[in-house]
Amino acid sequence: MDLILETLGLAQSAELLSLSPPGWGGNLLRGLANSLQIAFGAFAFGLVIGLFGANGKLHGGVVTRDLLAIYTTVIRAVPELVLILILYYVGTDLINKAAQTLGYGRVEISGVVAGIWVLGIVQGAYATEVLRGAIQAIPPGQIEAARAYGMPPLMLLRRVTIPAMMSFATPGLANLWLIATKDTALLAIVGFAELTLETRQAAASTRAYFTFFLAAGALYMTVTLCSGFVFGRIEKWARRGQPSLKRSKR
Amino acid sequence: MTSLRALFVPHRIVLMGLFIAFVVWCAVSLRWDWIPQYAPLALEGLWRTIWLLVVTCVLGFLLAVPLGLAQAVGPWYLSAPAKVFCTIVRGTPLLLQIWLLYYGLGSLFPQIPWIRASELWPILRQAWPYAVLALTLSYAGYEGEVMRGAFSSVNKGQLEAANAFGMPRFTVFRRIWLPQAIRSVLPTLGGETILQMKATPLVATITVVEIYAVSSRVRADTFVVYEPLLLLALIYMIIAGIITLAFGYIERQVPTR
Amino acid sequence: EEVKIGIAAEPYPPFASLDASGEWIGWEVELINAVCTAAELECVITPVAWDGIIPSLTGQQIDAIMASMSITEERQKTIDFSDAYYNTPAVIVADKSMDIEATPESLAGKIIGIQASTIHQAYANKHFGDAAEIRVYQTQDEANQDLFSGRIDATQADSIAMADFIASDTGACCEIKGAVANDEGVLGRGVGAGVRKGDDALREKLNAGIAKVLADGSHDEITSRYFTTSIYSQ
Amino acid sequence: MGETVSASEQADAIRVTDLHKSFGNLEVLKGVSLTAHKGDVVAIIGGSGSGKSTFLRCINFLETPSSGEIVVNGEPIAMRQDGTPVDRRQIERVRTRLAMVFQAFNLWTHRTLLENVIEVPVHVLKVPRADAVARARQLLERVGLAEKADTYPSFLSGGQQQRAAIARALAVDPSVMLFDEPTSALDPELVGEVLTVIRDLAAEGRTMLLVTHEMKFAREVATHVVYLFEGRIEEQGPPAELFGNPKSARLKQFLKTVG
Amino acid sequence: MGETVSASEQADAIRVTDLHKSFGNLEVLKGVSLTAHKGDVVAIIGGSGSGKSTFLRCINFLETPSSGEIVVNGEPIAMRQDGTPVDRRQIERVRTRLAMVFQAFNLWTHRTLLENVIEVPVHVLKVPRADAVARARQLLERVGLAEKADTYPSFLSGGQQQRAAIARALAVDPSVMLFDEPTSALDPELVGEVLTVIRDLAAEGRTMLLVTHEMKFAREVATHVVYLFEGRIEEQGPPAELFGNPKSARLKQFLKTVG
Ligand SMILES: Nc1ncnc2c1ncn2[C@@H]1O[C@H](COP(=O)(O)OP(=O)(O)OP(=O)(O)O)[C@@H](O)[C@H]1O
Ligand SMILES: Nc1ncnc2c1ncn2[C@@H]1O[C@H](COP(=O)(O)OP(=O)(O)OP(=O)(O)O)[C@@H](O)[C@H]1O
Ligand SMILES: [Mg+2]
Ligand SMILES: [Mg+2]
Repeated sequence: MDLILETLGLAQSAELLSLSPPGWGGNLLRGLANSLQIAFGAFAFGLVIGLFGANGKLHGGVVTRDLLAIYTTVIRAVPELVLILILYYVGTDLINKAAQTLGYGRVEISGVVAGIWVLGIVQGAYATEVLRGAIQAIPPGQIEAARAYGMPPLMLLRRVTIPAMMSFATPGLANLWLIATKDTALLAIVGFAELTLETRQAAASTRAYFTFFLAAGALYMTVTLCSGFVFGRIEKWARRGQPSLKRSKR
Repeated sequence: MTSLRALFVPHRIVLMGLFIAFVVWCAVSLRWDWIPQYAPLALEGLWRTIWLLVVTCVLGFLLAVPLGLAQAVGPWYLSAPAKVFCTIVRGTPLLLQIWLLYYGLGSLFPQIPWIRASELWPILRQAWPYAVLALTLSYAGYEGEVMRGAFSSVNKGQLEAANAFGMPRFTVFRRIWLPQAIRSVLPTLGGETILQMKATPLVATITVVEIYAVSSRVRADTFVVYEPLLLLALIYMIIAGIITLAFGYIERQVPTR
Repeated sequence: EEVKIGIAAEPYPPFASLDASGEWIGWEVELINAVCTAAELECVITPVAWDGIIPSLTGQQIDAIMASMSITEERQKTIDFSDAYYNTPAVIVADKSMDIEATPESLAGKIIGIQASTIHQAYANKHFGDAAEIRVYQTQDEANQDLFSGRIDATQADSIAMADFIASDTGACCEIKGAVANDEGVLGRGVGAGVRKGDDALREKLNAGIAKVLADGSHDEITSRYFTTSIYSQ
Repeated sequence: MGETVSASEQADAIRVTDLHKSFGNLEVLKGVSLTAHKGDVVAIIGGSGSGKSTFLRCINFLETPSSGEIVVNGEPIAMRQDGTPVDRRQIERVRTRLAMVFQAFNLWTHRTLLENVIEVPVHVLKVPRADAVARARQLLERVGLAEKADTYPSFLSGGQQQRAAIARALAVDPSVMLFDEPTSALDPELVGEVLTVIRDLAAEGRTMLLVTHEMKFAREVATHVVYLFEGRIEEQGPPAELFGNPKSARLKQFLKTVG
Repeated sequence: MGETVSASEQADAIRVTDLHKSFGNLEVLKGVSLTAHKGDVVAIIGGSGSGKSTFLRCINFLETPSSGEIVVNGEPIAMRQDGTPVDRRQIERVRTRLAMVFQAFNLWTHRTLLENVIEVPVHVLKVPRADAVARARQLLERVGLAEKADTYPSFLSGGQQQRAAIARALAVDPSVMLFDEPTSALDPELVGEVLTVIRDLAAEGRTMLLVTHEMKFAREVATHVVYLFEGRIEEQGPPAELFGNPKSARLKQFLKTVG
């Protein structure tokens, strides 16, 4: 109890969290910015993969569908940590071996780039499934009507499929985005200073675990609230043509 | 019969060949001598992973349904708390939640003498109740959000048809609304369940030993770097495959055009 | 030529931790600098996650590990080690009211907390695992926390780290019950610098540097600024 | 009191008094009153958007009326000022005796035709499953969909869906039926079939409210015709009179194109 | 070569030869051949489930035919053995000259009526937005939906949705129109309106294929009537002949109820 009260001691916490050294607030904010940057890259990359993946799964040939099934199952199944370790260490090793036999020097692969790739590919696998479900939930007539008027596939995607599936997909995508912001923690392993690593370092160095974990929690909450607002707006927009169920339920 | 034949189309044969080649390469050129020693431990860890996954997903989903429903159509005094709960759960790292429950809440109990003296103490002293609680709440939070979307996306006419025949509210919910809602997010739910599987390793931080912790132990003990991870990946892949198949099976129960 | 010395990115005070401006500080960091100066090596301290520290070494992202890594037989199958540069005994700590000794018989039926991926884990599993329940924590701090709140009965850890803990408010509950019986195969022969197998040139240089800091008193000097007792024994 | 209610139950299956309904600023129903006795077949005709569907949907409270009174089988439905029902259970009870065929069919897409038809009998009326299935097969046979019993609605043609919706409504053995353009997707032969069905039902003493655009159908099947124009009843009466000798200029205009 | 194509384009807007279509084991179309010249209005009648919608949907490849040949505006659509089109772009190009009114309307629920109508002109045909909007308002006016331009389809009555679907089809200025029961939800007055619209379009030289259950409508509007029975053309000919003097027993039976 004492420990908790003491570590919750506000004056001390404020000192620890101040923005310039010896406070750690600046480090946390920098970590957050880095996390968001990677999360954004990975989420966007994942969305693109997801869109094509979902379409491939629904309308592709047998080979496409099989390959996509393997992609979504394997990538979603293997822990991200393992993927990063394999891609970063084994991958770099292989590239360097190849470079050396070809007579080039060592190649440095930045952990950040590897991170965006790995997280993006992982996000893509989940997004594929979320979007597939959402597309399947669109009444088929909506898509048929567009096809009947000669819309080419990409336009169909942009003008009908995406807006019509948004109301089904936003909650799942919002979850994915939040997961992306937190999954950046895995990049700690390749030495990327994102929020979780900064928090852990601050906490372990000062032993003020509660202070820093709560501070990080608050930062994540802020991100969640902001994204919740944005996704809420998107969903409201997506539902604009649907009668509300609330009215009918009494 | 037909399903067997479906396996032997050219590209599938190629894929299987590649996979077998990879397995053979792994078996031959990597170190596997540690397996016999750790097999019992690994089985125990595997059992704990599966147990945790199943229990927390089932409990979490049971919680998620009212959470989603309250947010979709509930009055404000139900929807507001549900929304706050989902936002907090989704908004903070699971690790932090586990940690707060175990080291925060959990370390308060020992301070209270009568709890320490009670029958409950041997259980509260363990770590798994906190693990189950944290994972359940987490799944409920994420799925509550997914179900909210699913409930509000159900076509209004479908519910009207049920109402028009005088179905009691709960029957409408059980027979029409819930099945259609679940149907539209099955792929999402499958993905979230796999995510939940991969979240289970976090309970190692509060001393619950599941399959990931076993692989870390092997890595720490023997310093074999990649092999335990590969085996772990394979195990997760099998579990994920089973989850995918199960969800695919449920999906196929209702064909779509 | 530049030598990249890998340390664990997870802080391990007082041996290696970060300050808020991003500088690594601590006993081990100072020692690394001293050894490098003595060995006339140009060292760059590179933090790497503990989980990836061996792959980093074999994958050539770093050239040596100096992260409080004990020299054990298992590890020697994968990497080579320099001579030891510190060495502390493993002790058992428990509540003052508990009548416990650091022996398997005395610990039977008790719950022992230990930190994951340490020599203590290996030791406790080997010697106490049959009779007692072993709980594995990610950090020693967490084990200490649970020792304090009574969810575990005892913990096995490094004597230096435990001396720190017992001196703190939380640690007032507990005391050192004694050092565990030595088992060099598991506990190793102290902490050394890890290098790639066959990288004898670097190993020799590090050995020379370590010998020099031990001989010229700079090892003692650094130690005295962090600890009250010596942490090097032959 | 009990006396009179049961007496009026005999007489009036549906009595609607001065029903108003607005969607936002748009007043769709502007005071509609209508009485249907037991065994009556009331056809509601009128232009597109005149409020026919809204009227039907108000009777079983799928839309909450803005004001007015609704009495079903002699039981007045208790409403609050704002038109919301006081007692949800009362609404549910009343609805089990009403059956509706929707303009958009609204078959449950996650159930096969057979399952759609047995859903309400089994889960609301608690008919034993075997009985419900037997009766459902009979009904599907009657509307010519016996082979499609195990198909999901989205794989059916429009007319097949409409027939399935009719079968679903018949399965609940209702005392009042609300049909919203039940023959819009059917070919003339099947329209004839539905006509027979409706006549049989009326002969059994059931009451029917029927929105339709087919004047010939209305003339043949209805005992009473109501012409709705912009949310008001412009004219009503027996079909022979209404079609043969329309009084309102608007109705004359409406019927002109029918020829 | 170009000569002959354009010559035949003059003549045959649609030529379908021996079209077969199966869903799984169910053979829905069993060899249908049909030619429609420019300016023709072909009415397709037949029982529910006889394959009328499927036939229309095959013409613009919403369903892939199992076999057969389809020529639109003199351009044969290249198909593989299994009926899938060889060239996706060709299909898209052909579709922009076909317009369809669906049996279930299939308006885009996430767009207002106006947006539904301008969608294809603006995004597929690249008409300047202002022009498209002006024309869309004109069309909505014509079908009596000017005030509903900014409403989303789910808030409209059935007939209003159907009229919006017709406006959407007219907006693409197609050379061939495929109407699947375009008047099923409309009152007699509006049916008359639609009749006028179709006659005007035919006079402009457009071709129309029209599925309908209203024999009177078919008789008045069509230049050619096709009677489909269980996936085959049982009888076809000019309306006067087909309705006045049907030869097939099946068609006689079908028309009997119309009286
Ligand atoms: N996607 C599909 N999958 C399987 N069967 C289908 C599908 N679509 C239509 N059918 C079947 O094909 C047959 C013909 O359907 P179609 O929609 O062409 O009928 P129709 O002549 O338009 O009937 P209606 O007048 O009722 O609209 C029906 O028996 C129907 O059940
Ligand atoms: N949920 C709604 N919200 C707003 N306006 C609505 C809603 N439902 C119907 N309306 C409007 O109310 C009017 C009457 O609609 P209703 O569906 O009752 O017409 P109807 O007589 O059944 O026409 P139809 O013959 O075309 O089916 C229409 O103008 C329609 O646009
Ligand atoms: Mg209507
Ligand atoms: Mg049809």
